[in-house]
Amino acid sequence: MKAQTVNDTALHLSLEGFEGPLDLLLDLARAQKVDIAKISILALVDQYLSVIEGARRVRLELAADWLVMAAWLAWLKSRLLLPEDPQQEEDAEALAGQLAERLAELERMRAAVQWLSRQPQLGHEVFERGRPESFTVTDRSGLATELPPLLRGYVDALRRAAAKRPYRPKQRKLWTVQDALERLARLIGGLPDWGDLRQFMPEQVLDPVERRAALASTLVAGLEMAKGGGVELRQEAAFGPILLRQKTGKESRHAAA
Amino acid sequence: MQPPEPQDTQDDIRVETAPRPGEAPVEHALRLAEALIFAADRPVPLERLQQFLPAGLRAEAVLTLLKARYAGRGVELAEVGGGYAFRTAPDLAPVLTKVVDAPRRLPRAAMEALAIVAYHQPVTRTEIEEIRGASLSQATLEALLEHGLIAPRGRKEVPGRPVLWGTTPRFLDQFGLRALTDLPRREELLAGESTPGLVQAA
Amino acid sequence: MQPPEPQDTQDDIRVETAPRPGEAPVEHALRLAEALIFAADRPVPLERLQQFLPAGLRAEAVLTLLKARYAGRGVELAEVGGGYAFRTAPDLAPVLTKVVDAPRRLPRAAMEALAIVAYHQPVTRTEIEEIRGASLSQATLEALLEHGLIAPRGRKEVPGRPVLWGTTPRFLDQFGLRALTDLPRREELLAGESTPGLVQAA
Repeated sequence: MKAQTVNDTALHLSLEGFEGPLDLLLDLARAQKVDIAKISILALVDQYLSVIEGARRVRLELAADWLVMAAWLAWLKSRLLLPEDPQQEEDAEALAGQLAERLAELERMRAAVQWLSRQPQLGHEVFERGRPESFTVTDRSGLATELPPLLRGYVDALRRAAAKRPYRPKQRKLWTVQDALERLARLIGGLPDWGDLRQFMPEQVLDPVERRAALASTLVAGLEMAKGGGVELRQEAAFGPILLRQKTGKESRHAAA
Repeated sequence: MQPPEPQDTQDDIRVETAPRPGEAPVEHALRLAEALIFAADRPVPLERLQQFLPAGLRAEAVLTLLKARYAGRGVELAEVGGGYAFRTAPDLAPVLTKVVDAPRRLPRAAMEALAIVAYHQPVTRTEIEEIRGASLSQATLEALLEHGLIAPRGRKEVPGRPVLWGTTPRFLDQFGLRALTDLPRREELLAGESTPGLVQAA
Repeated sequence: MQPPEPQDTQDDIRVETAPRPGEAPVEHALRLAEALIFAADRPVPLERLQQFLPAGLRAEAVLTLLKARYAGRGVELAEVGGGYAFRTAPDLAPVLTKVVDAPRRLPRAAMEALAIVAYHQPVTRTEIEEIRGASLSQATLEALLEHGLIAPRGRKEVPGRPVLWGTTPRFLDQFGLRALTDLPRREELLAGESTPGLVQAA
């Protein structure tokens, strides 16, 4: 690709194939001397500039980095040749030294590539085992358990079950008139005298609503029995206790409402 | 890393390498067979090896020698699935086997059923279903049994005499409990909840 | 059944097997090392082998013996980045490349970038470009990454915090190096290089 003959008099050098100014400079330097450390920067500058000039004659547009390098090298050359004072000459020499060192480092890296390329490379000169064996066994028999998920599961289950059940109001067990009649008939015989109607209510009923219902049923049952003449009822005052006793013979026959 | 063997395109190409200076042809063939079988990503058929051997050498003979050379070693030459491959000596494989524990988790249904058994034991399957408000699959029950987390605790004296289930010592062990009383009480779990159904369910 | 333990169960456990009847302990260790390294899909570190050996046996000694046993064979024991691995003998490559598809070789720009990373690591992309005097294409960088030859090594604490690149153990393995110190020293790369004093002949 690099069709070039580096010659001080006639340079037929194409920029094609060079990866940038440094690449070209290195190629020019290599042609100069075997030892990159001993190259002549001035000669190198001249060669570079003439290559660039030649290239510009063929092709007007050149990538900026080629021209930047050319301008910098021209400036460096002028400083090296015609220093205005000794301090400037020193600076120019330092810059030239840096350029030489950059070229030397690029050359070293190229040598490293050569060295690496000579190494037997895996997949090219040497091969690894094509079918490695795996001795890793995954044991999935164990059980990962923690308490929180267990408890959460329980609460979730209960909650979900609760959500599924339709809401039913608590069923009231109401003391019917029939219940009260039976209870009154059974208890009244054992009562010697007036007794409070509330005495005849079932003891096990504690709910206030159910108690009121039982009281009403017992009153209705009492009235019912009074109508048949079995008992008599009396109430001394409005909202006072309602009293009740078994009717005996022809005695008083007033009943409270 | 290696792309598939370009088998078909090269079956008819003979490539030979020369023995190194001072190397007997048989020794060279042995080395070649060894490297070829080592580097191949699948068992190497006899014919494939034969392709690379000089005309006078039979692949069978080379492989018999190679097999003998590896006999009793940590790696052995084995004939498998239509070809030859190196294989770790059977007595060493268990030593080299590395076991990586990857414990499973119980599925949600199993976890819920287990929790209900823990809190309501002894309990029948039907009772578990009533409490969960969902049916309990046989597989779920069997998973709990298989892991030794629940066990039968007699039968309930009702028609059909269903099995009663309870948790096992292994259950306590698995969940890091010393006793069932280490479990939080139901009221603690449901603190602040007054869903009427919950009271009934309990 | 074991309680959950999501870790490798053997990394810190010494596993030993008894030699087979009539087998010397060293012979047994050799077989083990052979099997372990043969089976592995990457170089086996010394410490990994040591885990499998009885207390009295040093892995280095076993490997030296094993290396001697495989010397000159079709498959050889190589010390590469990260440990020990079996590799085919380089002289057999012409045959093996017919059987095993070789990955494409790295282009020049990628090799240069790789060499620069190897010698200047940790190094930023810009620094690589400065040394090469040319820009580094994204494709080149990605090719190196894809081959697992380079890896990020933190960021440089300068504006923009560019990624720093370094080589991987795979790089060493790829080029048959035990360590980066196996590379020629920078000063040795240029034959006859003396102290870089510039001779400035006009």
